[in-house]
Amino acid sequence: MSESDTQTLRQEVRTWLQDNVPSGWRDAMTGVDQESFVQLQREWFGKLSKAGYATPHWPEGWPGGGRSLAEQKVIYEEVARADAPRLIMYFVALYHAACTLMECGTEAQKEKYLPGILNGEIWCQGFSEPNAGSDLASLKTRAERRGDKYIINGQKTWSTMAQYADRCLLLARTDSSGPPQAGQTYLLLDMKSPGVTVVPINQITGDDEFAEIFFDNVEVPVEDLVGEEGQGWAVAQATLASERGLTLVELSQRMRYALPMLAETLKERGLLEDTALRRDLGKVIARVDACCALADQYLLKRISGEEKVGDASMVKLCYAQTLREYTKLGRRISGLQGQFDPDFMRGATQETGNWTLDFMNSYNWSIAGGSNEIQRNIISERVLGMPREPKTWKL
Amino acid sequence: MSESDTQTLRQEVRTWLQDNVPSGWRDAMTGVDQESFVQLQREWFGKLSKAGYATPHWPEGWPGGGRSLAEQKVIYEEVARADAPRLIMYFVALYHAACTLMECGTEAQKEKYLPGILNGEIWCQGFSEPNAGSDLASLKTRAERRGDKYIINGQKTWSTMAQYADRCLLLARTDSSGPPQAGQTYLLLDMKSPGVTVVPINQITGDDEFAEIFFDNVEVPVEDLVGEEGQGWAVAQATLASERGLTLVELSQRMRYALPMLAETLKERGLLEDTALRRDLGKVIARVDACCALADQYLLKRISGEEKVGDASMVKLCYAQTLREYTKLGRRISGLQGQFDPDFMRGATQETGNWTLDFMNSYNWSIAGGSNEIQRNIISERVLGMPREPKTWKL
Amino acid sequence: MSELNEYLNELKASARQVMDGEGTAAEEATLWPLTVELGWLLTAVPEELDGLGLGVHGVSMLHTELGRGLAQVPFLAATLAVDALVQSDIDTKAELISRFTTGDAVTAPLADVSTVTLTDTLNGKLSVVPSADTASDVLVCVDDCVVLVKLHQAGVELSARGTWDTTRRLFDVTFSNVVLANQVVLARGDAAVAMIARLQSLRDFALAADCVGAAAGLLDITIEHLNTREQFGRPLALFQALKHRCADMKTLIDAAEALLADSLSRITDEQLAEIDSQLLAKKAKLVACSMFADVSEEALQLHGGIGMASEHPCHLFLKRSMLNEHLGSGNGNYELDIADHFLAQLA
Amino acid sequence: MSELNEYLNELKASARQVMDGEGTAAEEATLWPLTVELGWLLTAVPEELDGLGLGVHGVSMLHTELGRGLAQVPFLAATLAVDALVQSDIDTKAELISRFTTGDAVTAPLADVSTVTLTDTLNGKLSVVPSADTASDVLVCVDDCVVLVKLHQAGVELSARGTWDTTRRLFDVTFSNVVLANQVVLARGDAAVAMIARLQSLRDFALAADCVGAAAGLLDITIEHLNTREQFGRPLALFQALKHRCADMKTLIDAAEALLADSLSRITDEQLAEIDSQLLAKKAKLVACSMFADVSEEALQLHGGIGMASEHPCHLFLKRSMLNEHLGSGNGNYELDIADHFLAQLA
Repeated sequence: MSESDTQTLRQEVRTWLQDNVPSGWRDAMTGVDQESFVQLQREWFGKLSKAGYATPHWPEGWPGGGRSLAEQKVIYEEVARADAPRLIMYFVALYHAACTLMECGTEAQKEKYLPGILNGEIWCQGFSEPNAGSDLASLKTRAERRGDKYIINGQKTWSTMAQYADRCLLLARTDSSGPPQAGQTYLLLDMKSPGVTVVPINQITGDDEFAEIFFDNVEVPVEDLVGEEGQGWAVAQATLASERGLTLVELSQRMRYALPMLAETLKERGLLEDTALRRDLGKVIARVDACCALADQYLLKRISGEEKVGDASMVKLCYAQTLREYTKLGRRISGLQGQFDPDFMRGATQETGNWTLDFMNSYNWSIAGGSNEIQRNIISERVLGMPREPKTWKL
Repeated sequence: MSESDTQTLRQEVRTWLQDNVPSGWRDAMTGVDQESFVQLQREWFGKLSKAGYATPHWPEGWPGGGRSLAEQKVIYEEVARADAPRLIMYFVALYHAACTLMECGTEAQKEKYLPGILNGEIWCQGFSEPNAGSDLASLKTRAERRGDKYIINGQKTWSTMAQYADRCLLLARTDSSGPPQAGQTYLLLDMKSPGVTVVPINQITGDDEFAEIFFDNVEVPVEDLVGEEGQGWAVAQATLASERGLTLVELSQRMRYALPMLAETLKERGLLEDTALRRDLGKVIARVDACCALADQYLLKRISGEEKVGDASMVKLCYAQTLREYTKLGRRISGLQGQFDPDFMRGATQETGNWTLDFMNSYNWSIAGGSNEIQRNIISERVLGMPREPKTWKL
Repeated sequence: MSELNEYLNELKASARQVMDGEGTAAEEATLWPLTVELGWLLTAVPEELDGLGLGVHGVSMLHTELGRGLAQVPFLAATLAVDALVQSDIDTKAELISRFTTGDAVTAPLADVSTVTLTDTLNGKLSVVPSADTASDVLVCVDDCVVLVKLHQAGVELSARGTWDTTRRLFDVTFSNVVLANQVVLARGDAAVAMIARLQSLRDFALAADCVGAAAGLLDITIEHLNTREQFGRPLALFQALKHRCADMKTLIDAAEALLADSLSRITDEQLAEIDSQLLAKKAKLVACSMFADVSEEALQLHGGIGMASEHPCHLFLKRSMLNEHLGSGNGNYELDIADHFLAQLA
Repeated sequence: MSELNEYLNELKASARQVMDGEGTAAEEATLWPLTVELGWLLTAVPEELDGLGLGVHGVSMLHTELGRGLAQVPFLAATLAVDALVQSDIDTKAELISRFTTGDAVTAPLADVSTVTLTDTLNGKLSVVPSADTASDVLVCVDDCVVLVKLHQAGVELSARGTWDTTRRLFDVTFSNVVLANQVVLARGDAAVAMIARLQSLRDFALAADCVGAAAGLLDITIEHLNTREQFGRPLALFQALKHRCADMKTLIDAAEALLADSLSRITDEQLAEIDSQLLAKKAKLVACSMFADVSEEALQLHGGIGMASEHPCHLFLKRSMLNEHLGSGNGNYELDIADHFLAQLA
């Protein structure tokens, strides 16, 4: 795509966002219950979807689809710039579910599920388990084949908005005899099936954006198997790769566009003359720019096919560390005042201006989706070529 | 010892130091050669020794000896307070050699060597080896018994002032068949023996306080064996424990007494109004106090027999980290100016006011004598009871 | 001295036993009556006033143990108010001390952010006052006057302030023309200035102790988690990168603890109002607060996902560490105070 | 654009080959003639002036590779002076550019600490001038005037300044009544102000590149050391605590490198004097300098004892990182500039 095409798209998206981002949504989402938040998500999805900006990554032929990665990047950047709400509730459906289906689903599955996603069906991800953490290979939820059905038993956790989900991307074990990554099977599960129980996780911020899902003899028809039985691990990699890079580009940009909030907090607290805090602000501004540059560069490498193993890990680690520092500075500037008002704002990503909240939310990025520690393992082993962790050992 | 006895001793030592510390020794030791430094060390040892303050840890009956650990602490504190030169060149003789002999030596060995130490004989330590680092158990220098002699071949490194040493505390391997700690033997070696070559190590600061020692068929008579053959590891532990705590009390105190130098640098650079640097100064002052408190507490535990495994590691790690932060602040305050004048001051411990030099010297404490990493292993395993590093493993 | 030490160790042991029995973040409704019943409020009260006479050392032990368990009790506020009574010269002193150590609760603000002004009447706002709704009186310090003010009287209004740290219940107390003559004035002039300085030292030492105890408790929980939880077929505690971070945490905690103990050993109770004592208290609080913040930030990361769930106590420590930093006054102010005092002494 | 990129990559590859051939910290006497011979000084000179026309991108590649090898050549100072000539309108421009890119050496100060004043004569001290003893001329910027001054003339005195960073040889140049009319004035007034701003941007980008290259080179050496060296019967590289620290170093380096590349991609050579470019350059330098300092501090620790011996190049990186931080101006000043510019834009 030429420079001028990008500029045209950018201008078009920018104008649309100016006219359509719900005004005052931040205030409206502070201290409200989950239902109001869900309402906002539905409305915002409807608008974005109708405009074609919810599905730029879908193939040509689908509404809004056929956009290049470079164009998708433009849309993400503009969404961040316009401070639009994040589509938290639809993200799994639009990216993880859709891309998995496009890449690994049968024609029948695509026909059955993709239109529903366009119409606002909500999907959740059933990968993480209570004792697996970043060690996805060790998962224990079982799927037992009985005739033309799989019977699911087990538990998933940290599933985003699972309490509102219609369907679930489920990774379950059909075979325990081989190495841990083998024997996993990828299924599409109807959340309304008997035997599914969802329990929201009360988070330390007061939010309950995540949930646990319990499966008690839940039936999944074999036609909802994605890929081959026992090949679920490979399918899950496709799921996880579906938005790789785009999210971090968006989040890094949001961090940059929220920098004025830090300045606002400095001003409110009458600390604009504090040399030390101003220097810290300067440091954070430069760090945020570096993080944005790294995320951009990563996406450009993806676009040009030059991505290497471990590149994504560096972007994620850099973002998690920068966000920590950034929100911590906000917290420091807020002083005692920042320790009051535990009201939280829903769906505002990491920068709400309630810096204590934002600081705590920054752990979502250093822990989930492969903790900083896991990223450091990957970087040291795959990028720097240092030896892997021993497979077996004796104390 | 009662509070008032301590006070009396403290006053006595303080007065003596006021009268005897060579005035202007810091300036005199800047940019000079090693010989001038050796001269100062000799003179200062002579004075201290005559006054009895060089050997407070020796048993009753020896000149200056018979002091309790509490009294030794007072002497160390006062030496730090008076900013007296450190007895770098005599430290191994007075502590490591003397205490090893007192604890593990034969009567004949004590008679042969202790008077020499009192008269200013210089000893060095031959423990570290080029490829052993903090892994003392893996050392390779060999001692082969032939008749009434041991024949030494191999190499030692990072031996303090070995180029001036009369004798060496040598740890060498007499047996390679068992586990690495077994088969080590502790010998007293005459540095004038044929086959000994000393090569000073040119350090990154320009100093050459350390040296490598090469042994080429050097003979050591069997009467200079300390302890049993093959039991050298245990004897070495006694050597290393001889000054444990006292050095860190002294060094922490020296850090505290040198704090005015940081203020001086701030003033010289016209930065007294810089809020950020003043805050950093406040932080460092408090950190230094905490480090002193931890070192003091450790020595008190030793005195009362409550020392636990790993306590010393925490003191060393805390000191190394605090010293790094401290000298780094000095370096930051010094600005561009601190990057000029690579002249170094000899024997002034870590605080010379040339903060770039001091910063680099701070690595002596985070690397030598068990690196920070080794201390963290010890603390996590021995203090916190976390599992040890695996003994064997498979990639 | 060694008798006192033994006594202090007994106190510490019994406090730890109580806190262990009640569990982390035991609720105020359970723990406060127990605190009163066990006579902990009498710890620093001199023996001639029917207290234990264990001074700041004794109270510090208790603060450490209460911190370790994240006790939800306004113990610090009450001890400050009781100490002010002990230092005062008023006639009703014995009676009031008895009342506030065995029955009614008294409270006091924990941060230097009051906007209260005093003429013949009190006006303005006192912030960061713990458990004001269950207390009968509050201690108010204004410039050179220290007053005990009834909370249930005309012109006094309470409003609860929501805080992230749910182990404290904080209130704003607003005064509108509260007549001074109807309150109990504990000190005026120089005596009040000294009393306020003393209370600040006590408060800072107490907060330092709270941080030290809490951080030590949190490290225990963290190690326990790492020893138990497995990833990639082995306990997390086997991963050297995590072990090293725990070693750093332990060293930070022990250094802060040593500084607190050392500072307390350098002063007597009578010297608490002196500038040197104030500086020692500020250093102890600064080091302990920075340490507790570092430790609780690391601990949350080391806990992984489970630490992000409110059912796990990990976040309570983090939130307490964040609030502690701003009680008294923030780290930045203390750093400046320490540096400026140091520079002034040199000049 | 892609043709340019290919050209740049070739330049980078050839520079790396040369630097690898010469080895870390290759000496000035060997490397400088080679630098001149290879025409590196012509990299940013426009084609119409017989240069390569590769602009700031091209020079940045070279600075990165020279940094990686800790090259002991005054390349940066010379490129700054040559750039000033390119920007100037003087008659002898082509001749001077040719002279300074193929024969005589020209130098320029690398830090904002000059005390030179200018009336009809030049007076005062120019500090941090690299290799002034082997140069024939030096570039002097004073307020709104940029002058090329001969080093071998009456009233000009050189004095060598010992530095910890032995990969640079720095001098003070003192002027006593050096008559301006006898020097080559390159710009005056607004043109000079713009030229000085441009030179500052160039300098800051170059230093950022130097840091990025050097840190990457140092990390390579460090990984090599960890892979080779054994302790407790296994290579150090197997210890997770060390692996994690290397991963952090790598991430810091790549972020600084990305910021530099991104900043350069946002501006054209013609915009270098603009305030936005200056800010981009300051950010790139600040991030790269902090990164290089962190990386070289960690690297020394990870090298252990051998890193403390001067025969090993580890310390040369540390010393270069310390000096780099103070070239241009120190981190603290850049942090303030960035923040203040940001706050001003909001206001």
